[in-house]
Amino acid sequence: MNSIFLLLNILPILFLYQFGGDLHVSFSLTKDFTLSLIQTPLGTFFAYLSLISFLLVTVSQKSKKLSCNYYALQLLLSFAMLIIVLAGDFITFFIGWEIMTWSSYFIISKSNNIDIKSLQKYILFSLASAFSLIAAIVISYSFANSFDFATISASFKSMPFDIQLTLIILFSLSFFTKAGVIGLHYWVVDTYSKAPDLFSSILSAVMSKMGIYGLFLIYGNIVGYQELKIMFGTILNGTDFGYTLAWIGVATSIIATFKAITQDEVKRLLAYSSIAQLGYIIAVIGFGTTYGVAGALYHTLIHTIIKLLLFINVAAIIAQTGKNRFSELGGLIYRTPVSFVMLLIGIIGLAGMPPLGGFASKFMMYNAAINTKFALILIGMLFSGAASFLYCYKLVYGIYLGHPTSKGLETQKEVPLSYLIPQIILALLLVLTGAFPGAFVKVINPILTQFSLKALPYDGVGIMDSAVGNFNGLFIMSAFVAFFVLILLLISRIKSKAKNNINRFDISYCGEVPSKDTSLHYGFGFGTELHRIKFVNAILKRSTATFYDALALQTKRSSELLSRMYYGNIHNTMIIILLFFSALFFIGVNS
Amino acid sequence: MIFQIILLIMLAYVVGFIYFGLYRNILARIQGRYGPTIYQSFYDSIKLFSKKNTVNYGWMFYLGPIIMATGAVLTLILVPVFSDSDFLRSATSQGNLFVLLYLMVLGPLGNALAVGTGGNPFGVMGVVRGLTRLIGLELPFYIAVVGLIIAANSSDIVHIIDMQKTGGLNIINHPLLFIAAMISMVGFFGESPFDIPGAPQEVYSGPRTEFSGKFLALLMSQGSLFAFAKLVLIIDLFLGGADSLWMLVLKTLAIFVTIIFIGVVYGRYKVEQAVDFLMKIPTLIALLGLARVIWFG
Amino acid sequence: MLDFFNSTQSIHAIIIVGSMALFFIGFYGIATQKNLVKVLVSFDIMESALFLFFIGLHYKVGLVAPIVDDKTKTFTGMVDPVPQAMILTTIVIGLAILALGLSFGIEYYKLTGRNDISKMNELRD
Amino acid sequence: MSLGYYFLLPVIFSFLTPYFKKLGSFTLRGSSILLSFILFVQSIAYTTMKLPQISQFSIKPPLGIAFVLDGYSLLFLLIFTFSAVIVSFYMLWYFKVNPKRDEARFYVFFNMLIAGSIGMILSCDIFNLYIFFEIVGICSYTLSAYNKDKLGLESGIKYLIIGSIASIFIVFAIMLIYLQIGTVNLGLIAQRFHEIDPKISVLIVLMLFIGFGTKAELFPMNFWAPDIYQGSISSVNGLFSSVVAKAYLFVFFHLFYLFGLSSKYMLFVMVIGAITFLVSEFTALNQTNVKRLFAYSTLGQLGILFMALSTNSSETVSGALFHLTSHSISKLLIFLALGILIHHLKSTKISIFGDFKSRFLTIIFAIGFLSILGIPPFSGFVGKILILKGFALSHNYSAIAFILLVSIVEAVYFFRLTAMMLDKKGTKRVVHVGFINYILLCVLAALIVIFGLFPSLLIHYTDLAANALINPTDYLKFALGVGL
Amino acid sequence: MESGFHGSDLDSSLKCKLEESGMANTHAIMEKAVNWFRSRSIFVVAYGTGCGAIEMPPTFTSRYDAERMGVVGVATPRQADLIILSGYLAYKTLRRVIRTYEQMQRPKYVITLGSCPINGGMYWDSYNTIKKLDDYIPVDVYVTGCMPRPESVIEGFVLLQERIKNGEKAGWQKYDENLKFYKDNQKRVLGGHIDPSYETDWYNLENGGVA
Repeated sequence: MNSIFLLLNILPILFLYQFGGDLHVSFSLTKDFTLSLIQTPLGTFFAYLSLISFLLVTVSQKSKKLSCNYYALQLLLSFAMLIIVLAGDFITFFIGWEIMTWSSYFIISKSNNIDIKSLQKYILFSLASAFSLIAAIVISYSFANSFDFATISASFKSMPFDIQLTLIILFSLSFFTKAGVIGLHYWVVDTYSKAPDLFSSILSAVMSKMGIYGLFLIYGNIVGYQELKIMFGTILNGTDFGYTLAWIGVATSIIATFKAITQDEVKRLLAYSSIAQLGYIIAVIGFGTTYGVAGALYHTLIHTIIKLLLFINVAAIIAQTGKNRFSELGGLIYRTPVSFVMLLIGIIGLAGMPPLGGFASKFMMYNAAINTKFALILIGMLFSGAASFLYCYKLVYGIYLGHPTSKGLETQKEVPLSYLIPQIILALLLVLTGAFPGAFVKVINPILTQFSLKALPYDGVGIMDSAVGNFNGLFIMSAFVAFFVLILLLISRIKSKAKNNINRFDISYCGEVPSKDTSLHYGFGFGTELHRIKFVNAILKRSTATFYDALALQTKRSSELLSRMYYGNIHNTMIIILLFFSALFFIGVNS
Repeated sequence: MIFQIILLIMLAYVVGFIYFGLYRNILARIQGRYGPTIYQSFYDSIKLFSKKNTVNYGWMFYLGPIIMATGAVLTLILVPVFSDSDFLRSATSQGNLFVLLYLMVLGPLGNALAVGTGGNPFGVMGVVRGLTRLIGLELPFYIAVVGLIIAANSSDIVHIIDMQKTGGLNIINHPLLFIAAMISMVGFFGESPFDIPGAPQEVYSGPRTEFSGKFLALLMSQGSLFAFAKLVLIIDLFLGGADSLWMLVLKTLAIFVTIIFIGVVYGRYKVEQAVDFLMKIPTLIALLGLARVIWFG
Repeated sequence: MLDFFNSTQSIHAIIIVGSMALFFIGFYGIATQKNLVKVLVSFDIMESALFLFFIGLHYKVGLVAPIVDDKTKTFTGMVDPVPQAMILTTIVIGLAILALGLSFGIEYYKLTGRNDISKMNELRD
Repeated sequence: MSLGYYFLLPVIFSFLTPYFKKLGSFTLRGSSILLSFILFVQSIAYTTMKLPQISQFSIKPPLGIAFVLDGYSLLFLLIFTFSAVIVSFYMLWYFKVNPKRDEARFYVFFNMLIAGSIGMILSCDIFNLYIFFEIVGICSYTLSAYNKDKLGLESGIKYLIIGSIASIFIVFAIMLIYLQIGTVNLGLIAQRFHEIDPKISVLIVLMLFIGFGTKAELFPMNFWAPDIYQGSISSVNGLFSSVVAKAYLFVFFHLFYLFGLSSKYMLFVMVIGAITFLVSEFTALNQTNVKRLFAYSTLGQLGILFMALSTNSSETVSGALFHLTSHSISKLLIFLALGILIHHLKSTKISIFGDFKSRFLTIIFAIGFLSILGIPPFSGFVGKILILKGFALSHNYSAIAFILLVSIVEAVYFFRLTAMMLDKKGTKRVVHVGFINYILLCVLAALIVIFGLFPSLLIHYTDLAANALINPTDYLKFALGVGL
Repeated sequence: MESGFHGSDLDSSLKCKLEESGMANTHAIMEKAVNWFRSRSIFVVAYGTGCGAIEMPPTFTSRYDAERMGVVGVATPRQADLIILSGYLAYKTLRRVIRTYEQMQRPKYVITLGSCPINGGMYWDSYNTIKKLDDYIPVDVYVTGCMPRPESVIEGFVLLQERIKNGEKAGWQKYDENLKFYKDNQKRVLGGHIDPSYETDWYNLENGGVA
């Protein structure tokens, strides 16, 4: 089953490759609606991103006994995403969007630990997103008389300002919900943590990127960065619009980062981290400068790689151990060393450390902020980056380091090869993007041209060049490796005998002897300090859940109130009808 | 190039250790003691390297200090040492300030992995405290650095040094940024009041609890390299770099002594107090400096 | 005096007043009565009021019933036959509904022993 | 075939039912299926003919009685006859699993119901309309009381009382019209309606509004509706939702546009529709009885239809008619599937959605729900987007916002049911659907998907219908007998 | 699990290796240099067992300033070279002391303060203190007096430094060589209350101490 769907996943890639950027299909749904697929550089980028992600996830699904309709739904999902990124008009886009919504819904519902509340959260937010999208679509239709991207884009300039603003807000809300901007992220965490473990990787790595694609589509294609500048005016060296969006992104990123640190469930942490990383992308996506767009795209790529890697890794561990909390895991490093190394590479990328690709994308985003002189935005991004080290460390410590906290972990085996292969490929990609950051410039430049922005300079495959400083990824990578090996050799030559495989309980513990019953894993104590810091506590103690729960409660109450009318007393019904008639009659006759 | 790098590392090693000896002496004098010799750190490090055995909890425990040392060395070679000559700065053109900011954290993260592998809860507590403190420490420092980057419109350190030759030193142009960066530096050097991660009264010696023998020695050595790199970075950013070895020593020493003097007179903040403090006063100072850069700079 | 009553206007007036009175009796009945039979009777009263009203307003003094036999040569001097046809049909329908309603009522009464419509509230959530 | 057979054949069948019953249940069921099949095939045949079609009885209109079939009524004719076919097939299963039920009684009233509904949409004479209205009424009272238990009888009585009120209003309105204009022909009334004294005209309009609005389940007059759905069997629910309610709605808007009321009362009807939509969807959230739940959903959808049909723009109206068709199919699908579920689980609590195990039914329900919510690629999507597009073209953004916002509320309970079906926890009972139902549900689901993927198949007819509805000149010509 | 550590084995094997390569002489010189460095840098874990605990703060602070001789306090036994046991040891304390001692890395030294660790002192007939510490862990330097003044403690340091510098055989080597002796003694007084030693499994000493 797996191999069949693996092949089916490869097919669209070949298909896309075959067309080579020249795909243009249209099909008439009705006399008003023409569905069309047009391949743009942006769409192609996202299409390859999603298709390859699906391929890798399918590879890792080999060791899971999944049913045929699971695979079929997943294939449908990838197909829907392909439709989204290749759509040439909004109806096609919307159809893809909705198919994505419900097919993912049905996949999520196949999870073992999903509950109705989380499913409801997911689908309601997705539908809210979709409805906001369709509202924006029909409003723009009312002015452009077409659903075509090109036509709407052309007629956008002639719309009144309030309509333009409404459209931008509606579109943004829709895509923000998908990307999980803070305030609209209520569904993200529950869904990511309760979805099937491997599917979480798709949710985080690919589906949230559809929100990003939508934002690119709106800001870059439909409205156009030049138009945004004219509409909203400028601040510092950037646009007002970009600045507002950047604050939204930075706030998302900071809040989600702190929330991530205090999570106990592994996948919840990753979900918050995903929100935070998308916050970075949203922060720079509105700048409308070369570096802003390039940084957002690069981070999209890197985040996809990292989140696939991390989620597959975590899924493998969860499948292997059956535990999904930091307070139940720990000490797996000697049992699953390869997984550990993969996760390590993943979190180094996630933290944005230099030798890996994570840094290159962050550097580009920082450059964008410097170009526009958005100093506070830059500081916010750096700050959230600094805070993200904590959850990166928690992730690796909670699962792999320290002491095992529950039975069975001591005798765990390495995860199956089908999980490891995609991880190794992704880790290699991460290393390669770190060593050759310049290679990406060639991918990005056509997209920049599509947005009529200046192309990035290209100085060689290892060098990431920018107006405000450059760095040589290849040099840093090789220097890192060289020094590492050198110091390793030196240290291993020193005759002070390192006693290996010492008992794990032989630790300095004030002369006491800890045993297996002693709680030595710090996994659940992690992040409690943060509550004592006023600023952070202010973030942590607030939750959108309060708002949404209250909303749900009020809806329920109003529903109860209204349904009281329907407690079918036929006598009262008759009287109401007669009274209604009389009321209408008096109003009607008098007016 | 390789020769220069080796020379640089040796220089940093020697200068760093002597500075630490000096530090211990100054500290002793302030406390009314005689203090050890200025070479005491060498003795300690050689003794530790020559310990007969060293406890090792596994390969990640072994590699952690090495990653940390690698991070320190990488930081060192990316910082331009002299302002005028290209001597000892063959590698600086390969990176920029952002690379440095992140490399400065790479080492501690590598070490944190080793600590985690060790499995000592006190060590991990120390690491977590360190990382939490980092949230506060980085904030004023980042603001200061971003202020300088925006002022110079470049993240290239050499360019920032060059700017100072013509436009005056940054310590004079942006004194608020300097103050904020210095307060952060006190923390980066592990001085009071920001020395909570290794507070021996609470968590043994924090992250270093389980390290012994050659690992401890390696950590101490990279500490001195790293200290030197940080000092040079500060003088590059604010004091226009150094054009000769004497100026280098003078300026770094001045910064170093200032940091020590700040460190000795304060008690220890709890981690939340430290972060609270760092997020208030130094951040405010730095933000004022930043405002000056953006609107008047 | 009697001529006055014999004029079309006054007959119409009387019919309007009378049928309205009847209508509102029915109206009052359905608004206040909770017994199913009484409600159905009230409906019938209302319907009867309508029939009276309709037929009455189409009656004019001097016109004859629209009954056509062999002797009838001209079709003048007759009242409009359509309302009467309509009313006849409506009466039949009303009767059917009344019968249906009563049969429901009887069955319901057999099952529950109740015929109070305001207490028919088992159909609720 | 004369249009009169649409009424005549079912009536003849109904009268012959006791005889068929003596011949055996096979004859009864078979002849009912045959009958509805003939009607459906004939309706399909009409799609190829030139419209409008007229069948007059003895005297030429406007004096005589006639049936007129225009584009608008053709669409409804197709829906009604199709529903009849589906339901009569479904009853094969129903009477197989409930052998003790009185088949003849059902078939009599079922066929009379179809006959009456078709009569309502074909009749071009307001008094005949009233008669068909009452026929539909009586049949539906009886059908809702088909379960002769407490609940069934209660619903029958309630429906009867409400129906009596509605019919009094309608009779009154017809009498006033006749008093004012002196005719019952729809064409003539339409021509002369503006001549009526405005105060009387308001009264007439209000009475018609209350009369048909009550039956078409508009907001302040629809407190009875969920009770009726709850008390009757689910195939009848399907008929109520996709045939009866739609027939009243047809008449409502037929008169609305014929009498030229759209300019004056558009906003009023739209607001009432909106309130209906809002209140029903909110109320549905709180329901624990499935039948009531879907009743509220039906009310809500009728609300949208009222909003969209009153706009007087052919775009929106066409979309609304598409939505109506799609809704009829989806609701039929849901109610039939629900009937199977209720039969197997012996409960009408909402929890039955969490208690059954059948992949087929899950998919069927999911398709129905997604279609009603207007999610592509199902037919509901096309209807909804056409409605929204129509509102957008008339720059009525508040309606768009309203529909979309309330749709989210609607999604809450539909997806709660879906989630319950998909939930793996708890004990699940396997439900066998049966061969006939399998085919029926497949056909309905396939229609939903086909209309979603190839909406142009249907849009042709909804456009025709919308044009016929908004510009009834052709209809008037035939109704007045001018074209004959 | 790898076999337990035997210092003497390591030393002898190392020596063999060095002699083979003809570097014994160099090794000797290096050994001397290293010993000098060791003597100049002593990290102390101060275990305040008895009344002598009060003498240690003055030793390390301004008045007497042991740091001028390279003697510094550290927090963990892992980093320490020297453990100072300042007074009588109850059995309960002994358990912790043994564990702390075993966690120190070689070379490691022991200094005791006062007379109680020598012969029990005033607790000579107590039921719960040990009388002669040297039976349980090897002591390098006894600083006598009840209690010794910080000057005496410094005297002890100097003595220890001399011994290290001269490369004399230290307590830890004795401990490694006579492990069974020490373990038996420890077992005798602590009985069933002794904790497992993770470094050396002395319950199975005859099997080569494999834990």
